[in-house]
Amino acid sequence: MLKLSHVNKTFGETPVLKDLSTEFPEQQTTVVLGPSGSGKSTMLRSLNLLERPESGIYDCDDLQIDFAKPITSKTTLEVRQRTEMVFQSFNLFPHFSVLQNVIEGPVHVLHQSKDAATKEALTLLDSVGLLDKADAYPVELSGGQSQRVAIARSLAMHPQYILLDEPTSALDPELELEVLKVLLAIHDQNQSMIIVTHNMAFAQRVANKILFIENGDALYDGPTDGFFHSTNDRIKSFIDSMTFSI
Amino acid sequence: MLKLSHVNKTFGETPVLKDLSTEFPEQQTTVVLGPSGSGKSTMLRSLNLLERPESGIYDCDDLQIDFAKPITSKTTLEVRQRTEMVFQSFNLFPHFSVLQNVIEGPVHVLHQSKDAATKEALTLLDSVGLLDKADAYPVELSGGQSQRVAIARSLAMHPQYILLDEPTSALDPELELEVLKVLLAIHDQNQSMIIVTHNMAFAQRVANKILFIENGDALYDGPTDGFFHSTNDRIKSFIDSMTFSI
Amino acid sequence: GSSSSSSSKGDTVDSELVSKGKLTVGLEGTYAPYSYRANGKLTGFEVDLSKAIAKKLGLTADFKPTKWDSLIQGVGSGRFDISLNNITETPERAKAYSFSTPYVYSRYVLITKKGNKDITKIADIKGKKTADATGSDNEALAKKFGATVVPSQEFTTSLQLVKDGRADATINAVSAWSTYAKTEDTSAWTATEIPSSDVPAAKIAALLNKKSTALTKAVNKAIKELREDGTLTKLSKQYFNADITEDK
Amino acid sequence: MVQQIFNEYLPNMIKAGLQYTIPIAVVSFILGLILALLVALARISQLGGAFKIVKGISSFYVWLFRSTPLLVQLFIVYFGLPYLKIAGIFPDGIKLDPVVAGIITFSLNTGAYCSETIRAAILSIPTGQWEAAFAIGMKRSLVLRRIILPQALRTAVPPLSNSFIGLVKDTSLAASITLVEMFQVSQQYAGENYQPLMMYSLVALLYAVICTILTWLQSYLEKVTSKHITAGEGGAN
Amino acid sequence: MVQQIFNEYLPNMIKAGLQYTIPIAVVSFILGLILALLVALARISQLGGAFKIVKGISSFYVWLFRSTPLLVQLFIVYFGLPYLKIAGIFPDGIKLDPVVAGIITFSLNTGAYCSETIRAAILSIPTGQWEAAFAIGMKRSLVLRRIILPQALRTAVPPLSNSFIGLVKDTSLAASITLVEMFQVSQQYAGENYQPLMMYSLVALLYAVICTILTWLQSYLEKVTSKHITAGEGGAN
Ligand SMILES: Nc1ncnc2c1ncn2[C@@H]1O[C@H](COP(=O)(O)OP(=O)(O)OP(=O)(O)O)[C@@H](O)[C@H]1O
Ligand SMILES: Nc1ncnc2c1ncn2[C@@H]1O[C@H](COP(=O)(O)OP(=O)(O)OP(=O)(O)O)[C@@H](O)[C@H]1O
Ligand SMILES: [Mg+2]
Ligand SMILES: [Mg+2]
Repeated sequence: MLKLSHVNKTFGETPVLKDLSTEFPEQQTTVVLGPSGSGKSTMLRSLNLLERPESGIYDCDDLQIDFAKPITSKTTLEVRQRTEMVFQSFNLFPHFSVLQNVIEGPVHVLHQSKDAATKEALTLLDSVGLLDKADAYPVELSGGQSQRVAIARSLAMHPQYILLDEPTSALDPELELEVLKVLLAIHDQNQSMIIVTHNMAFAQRVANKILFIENGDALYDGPTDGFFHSTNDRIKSFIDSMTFSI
Repeated sequence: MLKLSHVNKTFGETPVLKDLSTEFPEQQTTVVLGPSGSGKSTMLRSLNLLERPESGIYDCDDLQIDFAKPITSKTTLEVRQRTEMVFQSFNLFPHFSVLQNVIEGPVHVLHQSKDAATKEALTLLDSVGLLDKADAYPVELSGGQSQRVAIARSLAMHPQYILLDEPTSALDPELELEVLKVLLAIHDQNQSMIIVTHNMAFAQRVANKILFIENGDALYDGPTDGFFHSTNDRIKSFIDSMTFSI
Repeated sequence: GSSSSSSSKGDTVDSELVSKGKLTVGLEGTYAPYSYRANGKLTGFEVDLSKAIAKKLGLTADFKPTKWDSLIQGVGSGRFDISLNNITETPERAKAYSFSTPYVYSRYVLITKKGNKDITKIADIKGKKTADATGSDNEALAKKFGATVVPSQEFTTSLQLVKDGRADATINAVSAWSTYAKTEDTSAWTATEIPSSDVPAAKIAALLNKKSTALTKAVNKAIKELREDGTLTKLSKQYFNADITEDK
Repeated sequence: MVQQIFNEYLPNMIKAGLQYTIPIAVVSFILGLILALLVALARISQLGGAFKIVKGISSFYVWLFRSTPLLVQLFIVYFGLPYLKIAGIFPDGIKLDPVVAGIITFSLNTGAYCSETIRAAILSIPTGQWEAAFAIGMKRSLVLRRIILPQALRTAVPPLSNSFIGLVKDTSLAASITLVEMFQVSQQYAGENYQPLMMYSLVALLYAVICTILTWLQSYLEKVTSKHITAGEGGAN
Repeated sequence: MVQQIFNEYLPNMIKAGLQYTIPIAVVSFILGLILALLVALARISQLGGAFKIVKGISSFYVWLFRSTPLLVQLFIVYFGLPYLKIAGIFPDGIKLDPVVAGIITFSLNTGAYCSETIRAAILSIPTGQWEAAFAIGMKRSLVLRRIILPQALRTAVPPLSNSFIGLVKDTSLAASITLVEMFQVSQQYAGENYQPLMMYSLVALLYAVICTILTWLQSYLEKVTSKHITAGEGGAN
């Protein structure tokens, strides 16, 4: 299980995470909600050590990291193998084909054989509905297809957790739908996921747990139903604005 | 009134607009809907002559343009003064301040005095809630603020029609809201507008007329209510996918 | 100690050579008739002279065609043993380098555009513009007589500058002028030899490194022998149509 | 020797630098920039008809000056043009003063390189900027002048500065057309004292000083001009 | 004369080009590229401690070679290093073969310019590429090698090609260190036939031919290497 305790992070003078404590249950999907600039991305990136908070404890199963101390590169690599990040802007490697994108990690980080990695990659591409695009290059893909490749790329690393930062907000609604369907399928296989999203309908459908962050701290941290039926004014007005009712 | 008759446009080999005919009533808001790649942007850009269809007639009040014939630059400028475009990516001029962005057209195209243009620009900036940002530069603005400046910039030209191509799809939901509110206010002042959007709730709220384009042709062209209560399967499934119900 | 190192150096010609068995010679290779390219091969008075000197020393001549500044620096930096390039010995240069005994006494010619009545003798160039190669003694001479020097890179350029009226005159070696006159049309210019009463003939000598004491001695001896056995005169007549190896 | 360096060599090299090297570089660069701008505009222009000839000439000019050595260009302008005798206009050929010939050649040379820089900079401005300007009814020429060029020139500052620094060093070739600039002075001294290595090093020092100052100016200029500009369009998160 | 041009002048200039100009340019450019890559990597490296000295040296090197004239650099390496006598190692100073000295100097010079190009190209790759690679557990060195450099080198093809074309023309300076390359041959002929303008024009023609061929190669290379790459990340609409 991933767990953050009393995490603090500032950018320059601005505190972005303020004594944040929470945990992310295994085999479940945690959805992170919150207004723009509240620190959602910063928290998610901290879980993958793409950001380094100044203080706090990060438990990653048996591994414990004290952010106040230097982190060895061995620990960093270990954490990054347990967590995989999917980005809003996909970040596919443009000079690799779709297949090469997916096997890059397994071959060069996990040192799998190229054959084995390819075999599995094709299965994964099939599961995200892109088997026929294996030899295409990222530039030839639509946004929705790109994001599905990125998801397959992260699955190929067999991470404990997949972290997704607004995976569909660069996409048109119809393309968004195809990505969300893939995520639902992964959710149904009990893959542990942490998703930052602005799509309330999807959040309600997929989340086992909601973490609502405002101003760098958890304003709500609990079951999905409780959030959507919250009586808290701030949460109610947030849900309203997200579902557009002027 | 703007009116298109039998307009055809191909990119290379691909037909994008296919014998499209429609009209855009004055002092009303027409919302253009349709799946990705159906030709919505191409049609909108044709109204501002940023695209040149190969054939068809474009009536712009007293002005009639035959797309099959060369268009003089005088006609082009005339059409562009009657219509103003607001882009998805705002396209503010980064080397000008907010105020300079707004007065650029009035001063250098309409040849208004700088004082008069500034005076009106400040009123417009006030109406989009950005009076205090007059001296800021685009790089210092959020996306929502940028788009509101772009709207003020187009209003400053006193166009007959404002054309908006997915004005909020680059924005986070909360920022989207602030822009939509401004558009609603403009709509309430009976400004003629044509809006391409994916936001169904907003479309339903603001549209006097819906134009649903699929595959380069109008599949629906009529009142808002009729569209949202259509029995047409294609329209129904489109509305469903847009409102995310897996 | 220092005494042993200074005395052990420069005792024999061999130990002073840049490369064993070779006399490495720096020259321009673009300056007829001293050294130039004919039928794709390096030839000229100084080319043949170098070969003859090398032969006397029991060596073969190895030529390094390069730019003017480089053939000076090449000797200073120990890249060449010797440079022969119509170099005039002057007291200032002798501070930094050794010179062999002169092998040519070069007289000067003053060249003006045909019809120029203002300049007929060297004293007339005072306040006038002369085109001369940077670093050459032609330039030094022009300066001495009060001319403003328009720097030019080579002889043909200087002639061109005079012909175009961009300079009033140019000074050069008689030998260079007569070689030019052999093949080219000279009707555009008037050439006047400068008498030794006005300017003594320049002593043209080989340039050597000050450290090459043994080599300098050996070269001097070789030049003396070549002068005595008539080789020097023969080469002079072959390339200059005259014997200019004596100070007359 | 040391005394001579400070009393004679350096002062005279600096004098030549101030008299020729820097003025020639500055004037040539300004003229080159103007030329570069015109050529870049001609080459991206969408005018057809007779204007195609202008475009063809522009492309040929850029090709010619980028693919031949500068030394040869100098030589041909100074020594070659006098042969170009046109009865009636130039009966005696075109004889340029060396300073004029130098400035013309350096301008043409740097103009060819800079026109490519400016062209690339113009093409790097997102089409959205053109469209936004067209949409408010601006004509192509007005769009260029008010919207595109101001942004493009800012993008072009670093490569243009590099071209200028290169030009300063290239002026040393002006010696071949009889200009006594900094480098030529060092060669003249080398001709007297037979110490070319030392003289060259001295003049290299001066070039380094000039180039370093110019590099500082460049960073300053970059900072000032790109104040409000970041990558592409600002504001889109 | 015309006959001589085709039978003697051009063939010998071409021979010198094939013997010196092109091989020196090619070898120097390859070595320069390797050096440029190392220097660029050193300068963007985030290593601290003793490595800061390496970074300092790298910056100094780039500054030095970009702000002094190439001719002086050649002169110092060939004629200056023999003065550098280090007892025990180089008792007679460092005397390099002219070809070696030329290649070293040209490599160092072009390496300084190219390192700036490569550095800029690396910095132009969006951080998202780094992060995506870090996220799958790659180490910095692996990210550089597999993800960043392949993309950066493609961005760098046009400016690097320009540097190479510049280098080809700059080899004409090698005459000062006794290498009889193409340009020097033309000057030798000029010394014999007193037609410098004609000889210079001939050699300029050869340079133009080489540069034009190289420009074609560049466009080809650009097309091939950027096949799958467009601005930034593909696929985002
Ligand atoms: N690299 C950075 N340097 C400086 N400030 C930063 C940086 N990254 C984020 N911030 C700031 O930290 C705050 C939180 O940013 P973060 O991206 O975590 O918010 P978020 O909740 O993900 O917002 P959004 O919904 O817009 O993605 C913001 O105010 C942001 O401006
Ligand atoms: N400049 C262009 N060159 C080639 N094809 C183009 C160009 N612009 C648009 N197209 C193609 O024309 C078709 C219609 O494009 P258009 O942008 O009008 O669609 P749209 O309805 O606005 O879609 P979206 O909702 O994604 O914005 C698409 O297939 C697109 O790929
Ligand atoms: Mg975020
Ligand atoms: Mg569109």
